[in-house]
Amino acid sequence: MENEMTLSFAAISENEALARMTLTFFVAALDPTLEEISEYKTVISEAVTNAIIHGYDEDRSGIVRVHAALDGREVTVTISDEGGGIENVEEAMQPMYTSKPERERSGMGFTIMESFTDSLSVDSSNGGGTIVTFKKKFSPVQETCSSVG
Amino acid sequence: MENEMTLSFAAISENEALARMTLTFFVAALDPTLEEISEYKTVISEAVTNAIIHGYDEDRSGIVRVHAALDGREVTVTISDEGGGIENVEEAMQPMYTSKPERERSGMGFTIMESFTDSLSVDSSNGGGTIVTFKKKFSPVQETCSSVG
Amino acid sequence: MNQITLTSGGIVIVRPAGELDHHTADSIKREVSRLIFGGKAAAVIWDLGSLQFMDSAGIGLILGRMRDLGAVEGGTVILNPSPTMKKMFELSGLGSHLLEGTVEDAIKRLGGILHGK
Amino acid sequence: MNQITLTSGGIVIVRPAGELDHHTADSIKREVSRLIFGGKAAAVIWDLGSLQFMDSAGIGLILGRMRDLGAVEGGTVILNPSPTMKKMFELSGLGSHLLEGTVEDAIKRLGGILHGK
Ligand SMILES: Nc1ncnc2c1ncn2[C@@H]1O[C@H](COP(=O)(O)OP(=O)(O)O)[C@@H](O)[C@H]1O
Ligand SMILES: Nc1ncnc2c1ncn2[C@@H]1O[C@H](COP(=O)(O)OP(=O)(O)O)[C@@H](O)[C@H]1O
Repeated sequence: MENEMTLSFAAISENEALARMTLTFFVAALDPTLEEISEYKTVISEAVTNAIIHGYDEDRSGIVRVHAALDGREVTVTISDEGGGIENVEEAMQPMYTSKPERERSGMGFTIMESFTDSLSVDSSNGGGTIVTFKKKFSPVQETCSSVG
Repeated sequence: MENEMTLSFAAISENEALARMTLTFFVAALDPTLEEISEYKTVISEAVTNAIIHGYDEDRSGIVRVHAALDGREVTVTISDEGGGIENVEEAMQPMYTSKPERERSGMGFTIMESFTDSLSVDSSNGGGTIVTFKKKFSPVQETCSSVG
Repeated sequence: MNQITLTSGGIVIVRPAGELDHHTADSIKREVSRLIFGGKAAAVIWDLGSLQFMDSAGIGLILGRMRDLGAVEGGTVILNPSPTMKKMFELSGLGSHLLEGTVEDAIKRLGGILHGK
Repeated sequence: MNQITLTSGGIVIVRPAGELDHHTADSIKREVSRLIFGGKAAAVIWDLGSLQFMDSAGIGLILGRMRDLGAVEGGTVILNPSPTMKKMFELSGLGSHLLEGTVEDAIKRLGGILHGK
């Protein structure tokens, strides 16, 4: 199966659910397991939320862009913003590191994203926006009516 | 309420449902009536299907783009493609006119779109792609617990 | 899932489910046409009561099967469409085929037509 | 809808519903913090059995309330998270607060902790 889509939207927190739902529907034809889909959804949510609150400081004129491409049972997703960017990507990716503890961010976003994807890359520079790309492969569909002994 | 989004996707018929669902979710916060939402969904479906089958002749390398903007309780939606375009827009908009009777098209798409929107405009030229823009205003939310008597 | 059944009286009852669009209309078309051209069916009841969404692909589908039925004028009943679908059928000149009621009501109406010819 | 109740024993039981993200965490935060700072609550049970989705905003929410509880070490139980949520809690060092069981089981566990202090 091959397919491709892009969703872009204003940087407001209401749109986090829009992004999760659209990107989930996009892979639904692959019939992923419940756990695969919920991990995938979580990764989208983390990256989109980061773009909104860290990238744009919730300035609603900012635009978040999510691109997804299906190739067989693998999806490649890119979440990008043209916001403030990250000065030190290595530090930002440490578990528990957050620049917004006052907003009750846990600093676990990147750690969770890494754990729920097959690969993750972060491209960012101070003032130059941020591009997060991940790949996730969904397991082959199980036969539901296989004849048993 | 102000919000804005764009969805673009490969011109394959599987994505008709993706477009309907995403654009429906986008206006859900306005709490439209069942009938308003189903009319709105129908218009999106007509325009997106036209872009896929008439604009691109189902060539999956074509990209369909849907932009939506909310202003108060009015949504403005633009569906565009860079496909073959329409030679005679006036003729195309006649009820029952279709250039693909062999695909069981009824020729009722534009008539339905006009009937279900507050305004509709079609901008197209032979070979230059097609842009359909419509506006739809959702009625004010009804009080559900108004005291009677 | 879509349900398509053929009564002993030669009536196809189609109960589409979910969303009926250009993408999903094709499989229904194939099945119903097969029954009509196999000489088994002289009328179609479209029971839309559990259909969640339909666009003009549904109109094309029904008009196409009316053409397949050919001579049998009136051999089509459209049962329990939503208000939005109803508007679309009326715009398309199919208002006289609409019926609110049960499948039995629809069969009764068709009975008159089929036997009267 | 989210349900937040306070038992006579000073335990807040939070049953978030739907999707818990950065957008929806705030109202739960305000309500639970109010109960803790009002001196009414010494422990929180997060009953996640009917939560459909949670991202790291849920981790931040729970860690924040653990800070609010302050001295009361251990006054937090996370009940019946989905497998995906469980992985997230374990990554975040909250594994020892997880419990599969009923609200009564959670109250029993907290009873030992609250009375033992
Ligand atoms: N899109 C982004 N734009 C700017 N900074 C970001 C972005 N994404 C992440 N960051 C930075 O990386 C840090 C760590 O991110 P993350 O691990 O998701 O934790 P959290 O979001 O809880 O702070 C953030 O606190 C922020 O400083
Ligand atoms: N996006 C488009 N690109 C090219 N041609 C189009 C497009 N949309 C509509 N048309 C033309 O207008 C005609 C009428 O459209 P419509 O009323 O929706 O009916 P139908 O889709 O059933 O043919 C189509 O048959 C086609 O020739």
